[in-house]
Amino acid sequence: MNILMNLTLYSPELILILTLGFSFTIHLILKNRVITLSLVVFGLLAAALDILVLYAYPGQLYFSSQLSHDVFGLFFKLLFLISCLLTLIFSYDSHEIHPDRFGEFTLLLLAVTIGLSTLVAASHLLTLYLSLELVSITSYVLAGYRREHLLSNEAAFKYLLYGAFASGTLLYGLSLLYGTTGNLSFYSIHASLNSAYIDPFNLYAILFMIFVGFAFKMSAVPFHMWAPDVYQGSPTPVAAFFTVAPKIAGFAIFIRFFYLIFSNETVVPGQWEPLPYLNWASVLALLSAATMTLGNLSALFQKNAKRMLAYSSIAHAGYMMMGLVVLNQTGLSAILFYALVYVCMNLGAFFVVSVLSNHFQSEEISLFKGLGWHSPFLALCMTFFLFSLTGLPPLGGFIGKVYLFWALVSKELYWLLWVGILNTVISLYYYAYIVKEMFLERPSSKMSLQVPYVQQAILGMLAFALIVFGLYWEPFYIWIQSSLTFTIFQ
Amino acid sequence: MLYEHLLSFMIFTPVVGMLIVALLPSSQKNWVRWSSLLFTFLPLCLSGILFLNFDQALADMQFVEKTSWIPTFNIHYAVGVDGLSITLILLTTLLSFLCVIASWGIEAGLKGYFSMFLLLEAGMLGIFCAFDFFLFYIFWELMLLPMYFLIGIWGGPRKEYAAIKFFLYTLFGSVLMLVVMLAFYFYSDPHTFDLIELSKAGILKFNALDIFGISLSAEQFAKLLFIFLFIGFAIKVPIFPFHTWLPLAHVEAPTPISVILAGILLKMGAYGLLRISYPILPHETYWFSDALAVLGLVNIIYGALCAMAQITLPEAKGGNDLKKLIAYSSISHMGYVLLGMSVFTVEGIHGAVFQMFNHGTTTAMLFLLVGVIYDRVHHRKIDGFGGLGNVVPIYTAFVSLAFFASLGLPGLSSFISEILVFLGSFKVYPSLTIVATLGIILNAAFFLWALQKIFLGPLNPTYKSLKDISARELLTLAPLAILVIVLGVYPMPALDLMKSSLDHLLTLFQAL
Amino acid sequence: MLEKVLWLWLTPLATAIILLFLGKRLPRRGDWLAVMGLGLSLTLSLSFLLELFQTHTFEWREQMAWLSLSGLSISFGWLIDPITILMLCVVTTVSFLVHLYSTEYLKGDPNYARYFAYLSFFTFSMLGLVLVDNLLWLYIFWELVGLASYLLIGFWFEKKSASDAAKKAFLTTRIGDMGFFIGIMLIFYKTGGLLTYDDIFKFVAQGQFTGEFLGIPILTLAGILLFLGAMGKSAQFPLHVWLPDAMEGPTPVSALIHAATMVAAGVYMVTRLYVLFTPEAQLFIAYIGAFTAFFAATMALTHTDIKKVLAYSTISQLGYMMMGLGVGAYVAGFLHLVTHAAFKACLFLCSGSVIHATHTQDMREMGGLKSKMPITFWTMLIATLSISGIPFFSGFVSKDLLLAGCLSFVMEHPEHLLLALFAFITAGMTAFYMFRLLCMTFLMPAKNLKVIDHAHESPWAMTLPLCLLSGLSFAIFFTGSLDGAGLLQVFGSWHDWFNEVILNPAPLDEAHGNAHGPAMALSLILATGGILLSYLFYLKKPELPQRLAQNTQAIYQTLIHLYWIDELYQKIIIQPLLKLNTFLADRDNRWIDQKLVDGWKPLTTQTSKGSGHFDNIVIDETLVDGSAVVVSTSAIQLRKIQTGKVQQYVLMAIGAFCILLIAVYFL
Amino acid sequence: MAVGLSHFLMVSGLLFVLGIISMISRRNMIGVLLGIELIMNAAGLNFIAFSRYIAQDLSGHIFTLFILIIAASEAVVALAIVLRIYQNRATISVEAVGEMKC
Repeated sequence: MNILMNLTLYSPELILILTLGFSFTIHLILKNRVITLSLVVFGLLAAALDILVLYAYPGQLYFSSQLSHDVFGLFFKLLFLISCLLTLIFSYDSHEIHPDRFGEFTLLLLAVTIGLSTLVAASHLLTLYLSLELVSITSYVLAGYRREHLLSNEAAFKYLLYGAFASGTLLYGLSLLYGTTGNLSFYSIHASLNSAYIDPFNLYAILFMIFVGFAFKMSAVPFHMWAPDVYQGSPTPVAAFFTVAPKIAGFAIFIRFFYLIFSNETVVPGQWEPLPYLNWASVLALLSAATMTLGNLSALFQKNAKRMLAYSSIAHAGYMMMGLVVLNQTGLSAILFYALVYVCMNLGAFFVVSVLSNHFQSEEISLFKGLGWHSPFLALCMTFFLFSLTGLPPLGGFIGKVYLFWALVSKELYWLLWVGILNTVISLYYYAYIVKEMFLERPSSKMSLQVPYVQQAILGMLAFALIVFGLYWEPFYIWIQSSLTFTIFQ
Repeated sequence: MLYEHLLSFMIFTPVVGMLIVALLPSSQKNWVRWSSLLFTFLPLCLSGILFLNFDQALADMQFVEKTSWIPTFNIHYAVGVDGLSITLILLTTLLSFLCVIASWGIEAGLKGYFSMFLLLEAGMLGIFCAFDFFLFYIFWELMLLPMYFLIGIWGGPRKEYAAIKFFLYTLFGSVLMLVVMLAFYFYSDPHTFDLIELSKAGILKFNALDIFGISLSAEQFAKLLFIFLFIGFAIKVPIFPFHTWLPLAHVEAPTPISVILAGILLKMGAYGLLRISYPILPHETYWFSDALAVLGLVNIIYGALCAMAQITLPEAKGGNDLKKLIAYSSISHMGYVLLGMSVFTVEGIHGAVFQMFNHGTTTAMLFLLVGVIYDRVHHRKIDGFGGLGNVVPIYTAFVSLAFFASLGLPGLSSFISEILVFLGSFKVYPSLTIVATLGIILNAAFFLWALQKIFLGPLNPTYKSLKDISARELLTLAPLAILVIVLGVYPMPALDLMKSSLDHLLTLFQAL
Repeated sequence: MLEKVLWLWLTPLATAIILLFLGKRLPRRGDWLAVMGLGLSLTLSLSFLLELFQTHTFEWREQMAWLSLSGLSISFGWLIDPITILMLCVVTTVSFLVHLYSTEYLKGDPNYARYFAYLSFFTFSMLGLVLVDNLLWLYIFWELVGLASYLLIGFWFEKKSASDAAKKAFLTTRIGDMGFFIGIMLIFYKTGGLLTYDDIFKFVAQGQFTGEFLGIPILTLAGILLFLGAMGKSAQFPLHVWLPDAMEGPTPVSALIHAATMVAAGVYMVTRLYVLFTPEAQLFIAYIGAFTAFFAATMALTHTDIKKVLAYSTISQLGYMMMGLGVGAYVAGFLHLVTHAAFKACLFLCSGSVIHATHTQDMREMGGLKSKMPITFWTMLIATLSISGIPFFSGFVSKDLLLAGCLSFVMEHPEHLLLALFAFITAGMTAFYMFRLLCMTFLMPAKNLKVIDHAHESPWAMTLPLCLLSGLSFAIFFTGSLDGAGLLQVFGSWHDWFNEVILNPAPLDEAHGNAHGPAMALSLILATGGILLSYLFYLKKPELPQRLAQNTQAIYQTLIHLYWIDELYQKIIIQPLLKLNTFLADRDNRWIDQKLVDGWKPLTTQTSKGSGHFDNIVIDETLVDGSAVVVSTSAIQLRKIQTGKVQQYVLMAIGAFCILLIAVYFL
Repeated sequence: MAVGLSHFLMVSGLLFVLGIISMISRRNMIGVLLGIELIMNAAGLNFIAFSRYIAQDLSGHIFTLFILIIAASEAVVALAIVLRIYQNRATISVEAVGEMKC
């Protein structure tokens, strides 16, 4: 494979790298946020376009099998680009992002995005680790972006410490895996795991160590504890990004890693089975149940909107893990679909909090009081996001959950389904509480929230997207089903 | 065009109306009102056309529209109407129209109110038309949201609590329904959500499986699914232990919404049972019928006793509220529906469905009437009136009519349905039916007592110059009153509509 | 024929509707319309009666489909036979006269038009009750007359007592009606969906009505259940309590509904469905009737309210009729219904006339009215003589037949001697209390001069009905000869048919003939005794009753308090019921709502804290109490693991990791 | 006694555990950071050992090089954050950062 082909397949990330460097330099020179932002937006759009072009290329491995090019990765890359783009737009006039340091911010955010994009394409332990660390280390900085802010410092430190622990464990696990199989490429590892018998307990230990790293990104119980604190301490747009992109990346790499390494495709198309001596599905089921329950219960009585949404995002990780439990096309496409919807609704909800936070310099839930009466559009969008998070039709969140539940039903995993359902009901309570504050309470004082039109438009689009996902999701689902093809090394 | 897509037009006209209302400037209050009226009148007309063109001899779905919606999941946009749903559709369009008139006086957040209201109507009509389970479910939930806001924003003092309670309860029920829906899809071969397909023999095949370490046979699993579905619907009906949302929601909701709640939403539970549980899980339904009968009995008696307590309990203990009395009486009256449904006899099932309709009209009248008095005096304390009979004679006449209709006075429509229910249930559960007749006495007792407290006895001088019913209020009440009387004297127009379909439904149970 | 029937039947309904909606705008508030409408009905019924007298048989029926479902069809049908015609005449006659009477009696009432509307509506319902040919429709009109009664008793609803009485009447009769309704369901069920009288009779006659329930043959049970309805409507013990209270209604209403027609509906029903009653059921009826007759008569002895005395008298007489039906003397029972309608209506209207004049119902205030109100006095005297069973008056004819029937039954079945005892003692008591009433009202010296002073004879519209009704109290109209054979002939055809269908036709006629003589003698003696006694008590020695009351204080108090039955019901039924209500409602609020089902309550209160509605204590309490504990407590506890110390987070993660590993190891 | 794979593994395991312990027990942030370094180096040691004994190629060595780079950059970021905390709070005790909880 020639270098040109390698670069072509890596071009979206390259575009992002160029954008990163260029925009940062321009910002240093011009100190003009508008120009920087437009450059970055342009770069992101170009990258997105590039990804669409790349859909035409057949699945293959490149950079000496370090990375794999397949539609699965492209799907996630698109999601990351969208998240990044929206986050940037909302951080533009966030009070938490100092205008002078906007350049740094874009730099960091783009770096994270590059890391994420590479991560989902990784098919080699080294790339996996490097891209993961790229994401992590830049994320620590982003979390601590408000240098003078105590909570931001705290968030950064906690993130750092926990992240270091998680990636250290992951790394140790990777080293053991390497030691067990003698290979670093996913495909070779899979091959050697299949060919030789390995004590299942050892394998479990390795698996769990690696899982710590992924679960940290997914914020799955019991490795979720950093999440609320970090999300709360980070600037709101950053928190929005954190709850979405790295989490989804965690799922993506989990799927890729575990399916390429720890399972066999069965004769039934779209159906995988774990390696004969591994039964990690039931462990995952337990963790999934724990994750959503803990997330929802903790979210119940929160006073801070960001913190509440942080816990809720943990719960949503739990929902998505239900799909992991089901080892087949149905379960995975349910995760992917849920991820798609989740990007829209969670970003939307965080952005509304961000808008409010810009206005009030605080994120207390009580600020939502009477929002529906003075800013009906904002409140309406928020309602859509929240009800979609709850999983009410006719919004995308409902369909996402239906697919997840459906996956469970198709595996006859009713107990987990039951847990999921109870959680849905519990979650309604705190989501609806905000809705209640917005509409059922009258505003305490006369005020008007000025929201830039671009942001309004974005919120409106997100809300509209949720309705589309809720009413006519067919094309998206077909797209997602086709996105579930991994390059298989010959 | 019109006839082919009649149901779609009917369902989506209110949605169009909602968009239009939402786009109108909020300062133009009358425009908002009149356009809402128009967009509830149009479905009324369409349902009128539906009524006129409805073939009573057919047992199957009519006016069917079925197009593929989500092919990968085999979901269809499938709407149709049969004898089971047509009466409820007519009731829905009529009550919605009347409720818009009754909502004329609302000032705060007018636009939001009417948008929500129109959305609600669309949801309700959708539920009664859909015969694809997924579509049904979407409409079922769709209706939940506007209801939440309508209670929560325009309700009474404890509106938030009432709204969230209503919401949580119903959501709990509907997620159970979701499980059943997915299970039906999974265990049907070929996978389908189509309720008619599902009800065909041999489509659904359950497996034995383990849940929580308990192994269930296929039959037990089917029963479990039935119970899930039942709970989902029972919450809406509401059936005894799941009823506590109802008094609160009814009391706190603004008048027109109480009307819709009691008049239509309560019917959805029973309708769902008849539309989904009965045809698809006939064996399980049959197995459960004894329990259903007992629950019906409990509803009848318990609801009546609680309603009566509204008169005896002081306000501080949560009594003395006319609206609550009516709310509890609804519980009692829905008990008849359950009782009628629990026996698979011609009389019972016709009685049940007819009772659904009749309860819709009478209870709508009752709530409208409470609204009338509440608008004037701003309280609903049963003790707080007295002797109004001579001050507001027309109002008194309407209340008496509604009360007597509710307590099942012959010559008024509820009587027919109650008697059908009793005649039907007596064949199967004689002793239980005898106990259930106690409900008639209890109903009479509290209604008459309330009537006496409010209208009879010495006049409370505070209300010496109370205004009698206005023309607008009369307009909302008169159609219902006429329906109550006409169907009470000659019920066949309504019964004819449902006959074929219900007979068809019963054939499923004859072999059991 | 159908048109005639419809005119007869629907005219009152039409007038009711017109008066209800337009009454206030019509001249004289439309009373003439009601009277004329009733006049039409009366004329038509009388024309039927004439036809009946000419042909001696009369049978006309017509059916139309009403409710038909697959496998079930309930028709609406009319059935006119001699018994119907007689009832029609009774109802329209009394109703017409009462309408006429009311034009004066209620003059100036603010709701004058409504009154006539109700009255006409009642007449319509009563006629419907009489005309229909099927059980369900009988029940429907049965309830509708109940409604009319409710409306009319509560006509002066601003009086609390009136509205209470109306409610009581409706509810008490409804309790009986439930029995009636269950009976209908039983018959419907056993016959496989038959409701028409003829069909049911045929079914019974074919001996298909078999089966037992709790050891009681179903047919007997059905009969008793049906009779429960009659007990409610005809105020038989123990459901009699509503009738005295119902006297709160305007007096003409009492005359029409609570004396002549509606309360007799029970008797009519039993007569009509006589075939259904097995000997056991009949015995039940007989005992209830006899006891009621006696029991009510005792209560009438001491009462001082003129209308209440008449009310108890009505109950007593209705008991008589029931007893007659029970012992097999159904012709006598029914004849008594007809004669009673006339004289009791007359009595009530007379009392109304007195009340109209004196503005009081308390007999202790009256006295000496004879000279002031001669027409009223004389008509009342005639009616009183009639009810007391004095020869040449109608009451004698029917009562004599009844007593003879009773006596012959007892002679045949000596173990039921109690029936005869009740019957004859009642006959004596009836004469006594009726004359007591007459004496206290008209003959005793005036006690309250103010009352007497402005008393005056009533206008013609009131006295004319009195005269007509007292005229009808003469035996001549019912017998043609003294032995009462005249009317019996009318029953001829019906009678025979009856005997055919009854499984064991009671061969009463012969025994009846034997019992006739002694019964007549005995009843005459007792009646005379009663009259003389009252003469002694109230005219000769007016201080005697007082003394007697003091000497027999226990009995007197019991009677004055009407055996404390109302109090008893209050204690054993109403209060426990209310307690149950309160308990349930409380439970509904507290237990189910807040603790069991309402898992969300703590959540809501928790959030309400933000709005400052609930304080910590409330939350804590509810949190600890409710089943929501699981959710909310665990929520609050779970959150505590989030300590904020990042090193502890890591520690916990390691712990969890180890646990997972160990778990997997042991799996 | 020849030094074999198991010895390397023991050392690395020890390092890993020590790293974890110092991470969770030290009150001084710098100490915590040292723990992180230990963990990473433990893994690096593993890689090298495995590379030498199992895979018999250089992939593990290369991996370790990358680990060193990452460790360095992570340390930079970590020190920056600690510095920031010190500037804001005048302490580098881990106890100081625990405001956000529950």
